[in-house]
Amino acid sequence: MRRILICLFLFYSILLFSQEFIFTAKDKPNDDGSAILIEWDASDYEPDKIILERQDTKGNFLEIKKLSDFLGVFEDGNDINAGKTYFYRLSLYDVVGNLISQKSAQITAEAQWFNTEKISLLIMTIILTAAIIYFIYSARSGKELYIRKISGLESMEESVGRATEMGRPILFIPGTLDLDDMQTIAGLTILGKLAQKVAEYNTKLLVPVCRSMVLSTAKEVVEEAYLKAGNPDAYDPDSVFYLTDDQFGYVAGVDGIIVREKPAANFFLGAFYAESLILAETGFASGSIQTAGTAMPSQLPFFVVACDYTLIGEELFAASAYLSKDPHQLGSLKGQDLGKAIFVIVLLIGVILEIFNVHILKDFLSLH
Amino acid sequence: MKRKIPLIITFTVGVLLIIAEFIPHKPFGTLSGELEEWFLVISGFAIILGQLSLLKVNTFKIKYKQKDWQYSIITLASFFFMVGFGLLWGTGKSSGIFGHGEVISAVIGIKPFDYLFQNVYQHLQATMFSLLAFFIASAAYRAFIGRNLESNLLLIAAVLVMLGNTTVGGLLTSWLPESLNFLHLPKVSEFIMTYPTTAGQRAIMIGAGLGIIGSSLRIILGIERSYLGGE
Amino acid sequence: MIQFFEAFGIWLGAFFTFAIFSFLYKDNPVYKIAEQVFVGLSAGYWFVYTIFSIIIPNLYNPITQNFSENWIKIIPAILGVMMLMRLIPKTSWISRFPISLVIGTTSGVLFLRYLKSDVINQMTATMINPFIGGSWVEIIGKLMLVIGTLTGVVYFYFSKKHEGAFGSTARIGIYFLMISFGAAFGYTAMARISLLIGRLQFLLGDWLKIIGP
Amino acid sequence: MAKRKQIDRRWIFLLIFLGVALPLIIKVGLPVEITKNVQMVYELVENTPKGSTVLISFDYDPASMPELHPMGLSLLRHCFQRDIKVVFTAMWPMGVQMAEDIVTTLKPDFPKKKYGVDYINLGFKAGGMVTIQSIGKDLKKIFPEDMYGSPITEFPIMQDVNNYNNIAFVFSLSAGAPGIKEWVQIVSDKYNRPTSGGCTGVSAPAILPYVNEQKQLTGLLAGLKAAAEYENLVGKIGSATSGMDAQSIAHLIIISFITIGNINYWRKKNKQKKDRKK
Repeated sequence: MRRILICLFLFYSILLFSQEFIFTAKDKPNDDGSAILIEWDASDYEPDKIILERQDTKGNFLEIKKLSDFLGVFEDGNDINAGKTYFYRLSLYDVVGNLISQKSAQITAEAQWFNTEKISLLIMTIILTAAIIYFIYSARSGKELYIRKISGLESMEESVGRATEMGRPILFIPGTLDLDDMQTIAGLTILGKLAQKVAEYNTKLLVPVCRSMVLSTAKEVVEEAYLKAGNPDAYDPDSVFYLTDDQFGYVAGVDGIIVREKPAANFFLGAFYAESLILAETGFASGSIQTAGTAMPSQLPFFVVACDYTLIGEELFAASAYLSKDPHQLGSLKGQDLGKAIFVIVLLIGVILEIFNVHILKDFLSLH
Repeated sequence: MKRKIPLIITFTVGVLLIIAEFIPHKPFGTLSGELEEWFLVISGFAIILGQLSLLKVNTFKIKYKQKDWQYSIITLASFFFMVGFGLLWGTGKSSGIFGHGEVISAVIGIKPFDYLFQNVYQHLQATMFSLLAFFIASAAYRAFIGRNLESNLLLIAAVLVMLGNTTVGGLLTSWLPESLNFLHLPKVSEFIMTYPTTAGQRAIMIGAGLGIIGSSLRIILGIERSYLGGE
Repeated sequence: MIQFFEAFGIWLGAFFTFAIFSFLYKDNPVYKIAEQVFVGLSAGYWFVYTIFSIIIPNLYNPITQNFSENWIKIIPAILGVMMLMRLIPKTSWISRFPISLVIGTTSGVLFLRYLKSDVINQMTATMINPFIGGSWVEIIGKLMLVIGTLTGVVYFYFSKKHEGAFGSTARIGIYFLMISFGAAFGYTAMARISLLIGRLQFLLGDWLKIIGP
Repeated sequence: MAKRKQIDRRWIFLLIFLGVALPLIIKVGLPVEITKNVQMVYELVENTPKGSTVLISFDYDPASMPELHPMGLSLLRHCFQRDIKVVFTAMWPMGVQMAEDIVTTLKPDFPKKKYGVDYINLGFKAGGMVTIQSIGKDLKKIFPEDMYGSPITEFPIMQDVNNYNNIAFVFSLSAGAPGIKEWVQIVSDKYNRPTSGGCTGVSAPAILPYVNEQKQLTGLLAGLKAAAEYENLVGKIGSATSGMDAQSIAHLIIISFITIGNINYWRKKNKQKKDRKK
């Protein structure tokens, strides 16, 4: 044993003194087997040119990269397939172009079944999913769940009543993003509830949309609401209509509608960008009661300033639970609240650990 | 069947994508990218639906001479001009049905579609966007009234940041000695933006993030199904 | 001729700029014209854009040029056609299939994306030691950052009445939200006024040629 | 819920319109406070000996013109005033036109400045970081020709310029990547030559940390405000100053309206109090 160690020691000291350079090829971890990591260190040689080559199917070495640094890591992701073995060669040249040294390496690319870097994300996913599902089931079994008042929603009844009294329509905008945004879906859910009230009072509803997929969904939602309210004949299919996909083109159109139709109440519920303030200010000038809600942090200030009622961030998503008092929705909300509680506790622990210069928790959570 | 199958599709796809996040192995790793591209194509088809709705509403108005029906002619004309030019002679480097329309480009300088885009569409867009400069002023005048602690905080933060952004704001407090430098208006505005504002925005992001997570889960589990509409 | 069309283009731009600005005074026929032109043109623009930038490169080209590798793209094409079934009332329910696929994809993707970037990342970004480095101003700032984030999250807690100590914490949260709304509003003013400056530079420079570059 | 009696908001609109338009037409030149970072850039140019050569890289496109173009104009004016020779490069393809445009604008003020002697435009090179690094080894290998295709050895200005050692300082007008960050990492960190630059207001927070005690960046022009300050230092007021004036005036108008609104509110409240006492 000792002999081997001495041999190894000698071997390594020879390596050190004989200006050896390091060249290794490794499978890239946590990927689908489509990349190889090449590591090299030729700083002892200070070569003028470093060429990395890979053997092709015919056995020829082809240059894949001129490396400009003496040491580093290069990721070869060009035409690498899982399960195949690749041969690499690294050659060092001096200023005149003579080969100083050369090394080769061999490696098989592999695909992994689990990305170990995402373990913290997985844990959070499981905790949140479990919490939400648990509370949904416990709500279903009849457990009473409390939900605090959402002041932004008190306007709904008032708005519909006012519109009916004045004989003016109600305008609803489900945001300016497509159906692939949760805020749009949250907006449409609220639209369902609102349309039901509108149908009961027999008031006119206007829903201009700027995405065609939202158009078809909004139509179904409104139609169903009229059906539920027992007033299907009052449903006007043209009350939901498309203007244009263009952000400001849409705003120009909606502004025109607001000015001409003078809706008694405007609802802006969904995802909004810069158009938020244009809509809200035009609506104000027409004397409408305005309710807005969005989860876009950058647009909330404008809604808060220019509208009568605002659903801030998560309140938009909580709104449908609040309106329907449906145990499933309330349960899910309770699960989200547990998420917040966990957040507050973990964050506090994290800050305390950081104060004592312990970084484990932060590092673990920043992995993914 | 009309409702069950869509719910099953949503459930399967949603769960699959969440699991796929943790599996780099093929075909899971590239799944979400592929599906998002599908979404793009589907929405491409869907856009036709929107256009047809637009055409329907406007022809209806013209046909029955509804209020302001003349304007609908303008809408339809603009729409057909843009689509016609685009499809016939293309835009930028893409060619249309009749190729690149070099003859027309030689007269007006660029392709007709691009001409309308640059000289009409872009100006309309930029002007509509710039209305915000006016509305920000009117909204500020109306709403920034110090009624209670909350509205005072709103008001003070806004005014301090606005002052800090101007050349005048810097001059107002430039006489302050070095030891009170932190009260210099641009510094104050920077402080507000970096700390309390970030905190507020973060709280909103976290809340909204959890809201989105909850909604996604409800949709995947089939609890939230308003997007499917009626029976 | 080209020069004429160039100049004409600038006049067109100026006309539509004023047409939109006129809305600030009151609704009028010129604005109505501009509005309808805008709606029509932009709808047309997006239609053409969709064809040239989505349907051709993401569907038509892959399928016609290399079918064996891209045959899978037939599926979204079929789903797209299903979407159009909505036009006929009897078959309109078929469009639920593509919609459910879109919503399923969205839910799965968003679940993770928001968990990662809006929840976990914001949490780690707030895990700071407020007491190291910098002046006392910075220490106060960092403390505000931590406290503001925590209390702000408490405000969004729905399943408990906001009263007592819990209520006061939520109150502090609202104060932070208000400061952040005010500051963001004030900060955005600069960018919005820049937009107006840009418009006026077009009117005064390119059109009237009163001001130089 | 009664809406309080308020000023017709169209007056506000009119004032904002005038407040932005007039400073653009009539150059007001509101007093500008020179900040430390801008002063540092100014002094960098001031302390560069006459006749030395500097490199200015145009790493932006028309989208960022309002902010970066005035910086380029003032900087080049400053260099020409001090008889400093200037080499232009571009890490963004459109940057070449930006440089050309600035030279054309300045030409009437400096009729004696000759291409190839006092300044030269080497054009665009792709590669970002790698290109910047290679200039440090041999500039002439990276740019064998100027943007018009003439060999650069022909020009007197390039005679003694081989790498960063022959350049007094490097200045990047940057709207993103590749840009100022890459220049700092190579020219300042690796070759230890003075580096400075200008960036857009949006990207400033990410760049500002480089202005530190190690002088990774010797000063920084950040956004329209800094451009206005530099115009003031050089003594030629331009579009940045008038833009900034328009900004300041519009902001002040908004703030005055907020004040009026609050005064009205307090007055009314006091009156109500008095009425109640009666």
